[in-house]
Amino acid sequence: MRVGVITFPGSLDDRDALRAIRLAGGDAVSLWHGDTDLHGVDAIVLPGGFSYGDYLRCGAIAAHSPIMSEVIDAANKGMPVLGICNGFQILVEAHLLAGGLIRNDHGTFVRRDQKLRVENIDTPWTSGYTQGQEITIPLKNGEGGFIADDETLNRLEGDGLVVFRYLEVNPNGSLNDIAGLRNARGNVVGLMPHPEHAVEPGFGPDTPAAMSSGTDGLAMFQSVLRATVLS
Amino acid sequence: MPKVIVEVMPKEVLLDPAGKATARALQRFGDGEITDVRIGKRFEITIEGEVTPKLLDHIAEVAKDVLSNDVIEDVISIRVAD
Amino acid sequence: MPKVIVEVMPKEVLLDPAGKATARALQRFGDGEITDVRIGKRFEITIEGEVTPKLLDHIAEVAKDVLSNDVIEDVISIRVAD
Amino acid sequence: MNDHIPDTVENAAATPEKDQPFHLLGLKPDEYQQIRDILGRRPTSGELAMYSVMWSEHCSYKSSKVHLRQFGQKVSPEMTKHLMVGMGENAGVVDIGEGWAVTFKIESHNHPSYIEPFQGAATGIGGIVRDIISMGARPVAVMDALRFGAIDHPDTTRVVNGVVGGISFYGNCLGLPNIGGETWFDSVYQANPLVNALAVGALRHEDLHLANAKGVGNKVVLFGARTGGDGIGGASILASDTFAEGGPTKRPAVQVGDPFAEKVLIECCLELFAGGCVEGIQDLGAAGISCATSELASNGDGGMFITLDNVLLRDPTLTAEEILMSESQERMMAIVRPDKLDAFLEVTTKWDVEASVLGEVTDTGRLVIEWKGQTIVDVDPRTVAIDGPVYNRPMEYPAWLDALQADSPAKFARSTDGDELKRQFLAILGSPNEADTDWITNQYDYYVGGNTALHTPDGAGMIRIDEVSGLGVALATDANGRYCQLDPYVGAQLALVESYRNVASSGAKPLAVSDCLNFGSPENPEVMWQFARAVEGLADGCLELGIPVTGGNVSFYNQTGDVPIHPTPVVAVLGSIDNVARRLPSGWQDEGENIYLLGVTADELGGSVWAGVIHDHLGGVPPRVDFTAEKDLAGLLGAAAREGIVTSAVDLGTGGFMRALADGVLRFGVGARVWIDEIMSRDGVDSTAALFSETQARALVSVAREDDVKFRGLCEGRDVPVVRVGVTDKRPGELEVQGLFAVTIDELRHAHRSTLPTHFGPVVGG
Ligand SMILES: Nc1ncnc2c1ncn2[C@@H]1O[C@H](COP(=O)(O)OP(=O)(O)O)[C@@H](O)[C@H]1O
Ligand SMILES: [Mg+2]
Repeated sequence: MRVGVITFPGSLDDRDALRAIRLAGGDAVSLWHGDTDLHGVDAIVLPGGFSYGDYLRCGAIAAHSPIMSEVIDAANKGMPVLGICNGFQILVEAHLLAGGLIRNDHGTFVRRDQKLRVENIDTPWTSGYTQGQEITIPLKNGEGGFIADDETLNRLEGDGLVVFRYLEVNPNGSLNDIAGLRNARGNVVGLMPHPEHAVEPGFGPDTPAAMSSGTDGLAMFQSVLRATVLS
Repeated sequence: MPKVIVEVMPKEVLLDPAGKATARALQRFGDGEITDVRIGKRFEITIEGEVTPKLLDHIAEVAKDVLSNDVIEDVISIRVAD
Repeated sequence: MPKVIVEVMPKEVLLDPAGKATARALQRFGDGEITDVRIGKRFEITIEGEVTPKLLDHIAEVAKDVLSNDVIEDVISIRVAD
Repeated sequence: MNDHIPDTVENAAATPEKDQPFHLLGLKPDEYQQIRDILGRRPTSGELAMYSVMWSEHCSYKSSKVHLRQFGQKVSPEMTKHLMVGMGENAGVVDIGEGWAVTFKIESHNHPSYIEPFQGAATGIGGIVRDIISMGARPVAVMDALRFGAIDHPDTTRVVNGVVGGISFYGNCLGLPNIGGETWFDSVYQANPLVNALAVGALRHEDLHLANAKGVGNKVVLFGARTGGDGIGGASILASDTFAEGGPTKRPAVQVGDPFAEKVLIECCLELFAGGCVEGIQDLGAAGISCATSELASNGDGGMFITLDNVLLRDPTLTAEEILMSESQERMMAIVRPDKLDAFLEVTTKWDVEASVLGEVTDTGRLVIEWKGQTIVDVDPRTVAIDGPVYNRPMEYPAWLDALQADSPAKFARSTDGDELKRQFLAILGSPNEADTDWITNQYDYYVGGNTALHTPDGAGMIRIDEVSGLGVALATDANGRYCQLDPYVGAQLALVESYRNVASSGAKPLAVSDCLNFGSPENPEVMWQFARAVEGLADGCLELGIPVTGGNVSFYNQTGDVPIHPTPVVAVLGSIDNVARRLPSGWQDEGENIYLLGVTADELGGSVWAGVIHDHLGGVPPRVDFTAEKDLAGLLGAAAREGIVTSAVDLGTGGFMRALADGVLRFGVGARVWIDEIMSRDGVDSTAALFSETQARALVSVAREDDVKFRGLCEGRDVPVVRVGVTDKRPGELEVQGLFAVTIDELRHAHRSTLPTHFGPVVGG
């Protein structure tokens, strides 16, 4: 199962995403923003970071890079695409997902171990969770505030397109505590927190059991491997 | 070289937390006349050569596609600087 | 309610990384005419009541002290929106 | 374009009497005369620009050189065993085994961070990271050691917000985990905060690169960001001097950083190294092109020819002198073989990094710079970069020191009342320098990279270097300005042993040191004496511990008005660990484990947090240093980690026993019952000393019951004094000091966590 991770100039968590795919048992493939084909991958991860410095708007410039037209095509044909943090912002800027992401309401970058509820398991990226499962994965962003107009928000909620919701603490002022979304078809998912930082014991969030032992993010990568095998 | 100014503001109906925070900060200094602040962007684009109507059309396009995100922002003006 | 517009730009001599990255991006889309972009801020300040000269003086002060960082930015204009 | 007429070598020879504004550039009359003597004529304005920046205190170390030599002299074979590159290069390189090496360095960005805290601190991170890249290494982590003014001073919020925001912005955008640092507040830093940034990088042995220009005919390539008018304050004076009318406006001394450009530059450099495209490389920091060309030439074949017109400019109006002095960020200079130039440019093009060939390496022994077809610089590069002035500045034992040392905190009454001791404990825990730094560190990403094994709030940061074997490094920084004010010699050693102990407590073996020496004005003989004593203390201490100083930085002229800061030698210790899975956390996670105190306790409260917080007092003498005890303790902790017989370790430092207990409890929220009577009777100290003394060479460890016998055996075998002081206990949710007081974990947390938010705003998620 080949899962591609696109590196844009300024991507930071690309190597972490590649590692997560490997730990989940997949074949991790590095893709470059200047590529014009997807090298036969079965699914794509847009990793976290600050593509092009995120200067104009987060993800704005990356959304126009050469490989993105391929990604948009593939996504429209049903290929599983996951956007993590900056990747989520890129998907939003590319209009593959709804709404917008703006500066955190408190004005600063924040890194914390974030509790989430999995609201929708009907996607290739979340099928390995149970409906309503509570997970803890790291969050780290400066511009993670999700906004949308009322109409969009109602549609997202009404159609069950909210995939992850912040629990206990809303770390950035996101409307309706939205942490992650899917498209109508379900193959495209984006979220602000970082599942790839909770995949390896010893390097994840603390849990009651042991220091740095949290691996709640692994299921996201395992889900897609299973989903692509089944499809 | 001529410059084109593009101005982008967050959509009125949407949240502008940075503007809110700034308004609060200003209210702390002042006498209560300031009721709201919204923060947008001002692009100064330097042009090589002449600013033709065609170029302005083109800039209008990139302003909409790249310089702003039309889901959350509006391009409120495009003009040649004097 | 009346609005006062304050515009702040990064100082000319200093690097404007955001502008530079944006200019590069636009050039990649084939905009050879665009040689430079600088990105500043545009504040729309909503005022309760009348915009008196005194209030404008006050806004000029906060523009310098709060809305901009005068080590790296310049307030380039303050005006009442029409 | 700019049409200012350059001051040529020819012109300089013809107009010997021309008045030159050397004093405005910080040169003394005798230094200016020295330049004239070296050249046998007056310098051109370009040469004057170069000499003035390169002979500045910052670049030439002219006041500190005679003292820093000790770091190279007081060395034993044990110290050089792991050293691949020592002092003098951009950063030292340490062999950590398995074919891996690490390079690390700590550097100051103090003064810019007061003027423009955000950009000042941001570019501090950028600068130190480029030092690491220029050794051929991939940067893998950063740390920041910060000193601010009084927490309640009205200006402190501005500085704290800016500095922390800048470090967060730049470091996070580079994708470098921030794995630790320090935060202190003290009014001595009011108008002079300290921002010391550390970076660490990893490389395979064969990837080592050095900053030299060898191979006649090899190309000199400048790449990265374009050169602009930032950070050249002084040079505009020069320009206006040669510019008859209208002169350029004075340019700001601040620089704006572009972390995105730097991130791309890192990846680009690593690809260049991997492709064998680079013979020598140097980062551009202070003194920009002046520094890079003269240092590369001095360290190589001795000559270089440069055409300054080839420098890509952001601002076309820059004069030659300004280009030579510009401190624009995110630039590097490489020496490239002509046959590799195409390959080199292919890589830079791929990364969208601009590059231009400025000239080539020669064997003339001269650094020659041309501008608009005329020679504007013709110097022996060694006279610029290496053989600058050296001062043996006058020193004087501070007139006030004896009285300060005589003013011991012994005069304060000691309470034995449980409630009072509890009040003191909570006051200490919530004092600005002991309080939780979440407000700061929550703005830093420690996850990125996926290799962070320890991070804040652990006493040391730890990074996995080899993903297969688990080989890793641990790092800690420390400095205690209060101790150093009382005794700079001992104070510097205390910073060293504290940092050493932090690393050892993580389970790693300390290997090397980098230091950033922050002091007042070297022209003040009392400050100079403090500096000399601190360097001597540090060098002697390193010899005792058997770990070398591999590099560092000196920052002078740190003062508010005429009042110098407390001497603040920040010491960073790096250690290695065979497998990061064996690391020791700094808190207990399970109940029913025994808590042991390693080491003995003396009554040492001079310069302590107890004296400062409870009595607003600084006086007496700081704690004693016992290197043998430190080495024994470190050896024991390393062995215990390797064999897996302790479950946590936290060293005792400021705030003593109680502060360490609080760490143990707060890390994972597991309480404990402890007693101090055995400490008091064995060591002959009272309860205040048992609780708050800052005696060194101590640590608390927790041990699972089944390992108890083994653990005691280990202590006995290694001759480390040990006493059982408590047991961990989850149920009551409190820390109880038997016979004195109990505090709930919530109370502890509140005391510890509310201080910074009270001053700077809420922490996300409370
Ligand atoms: N400015 C900072 N940047 C990063 N980490 C910091 C900073 N200040 C404090 N820390 C971290 O917070 C924790 C507590 O700091 P400190 O009390 O100085 O630790 P210790 O007593 O173990 O030396 C440590 O993990 C330290 O690395
Ligand atoms: Mg410390």
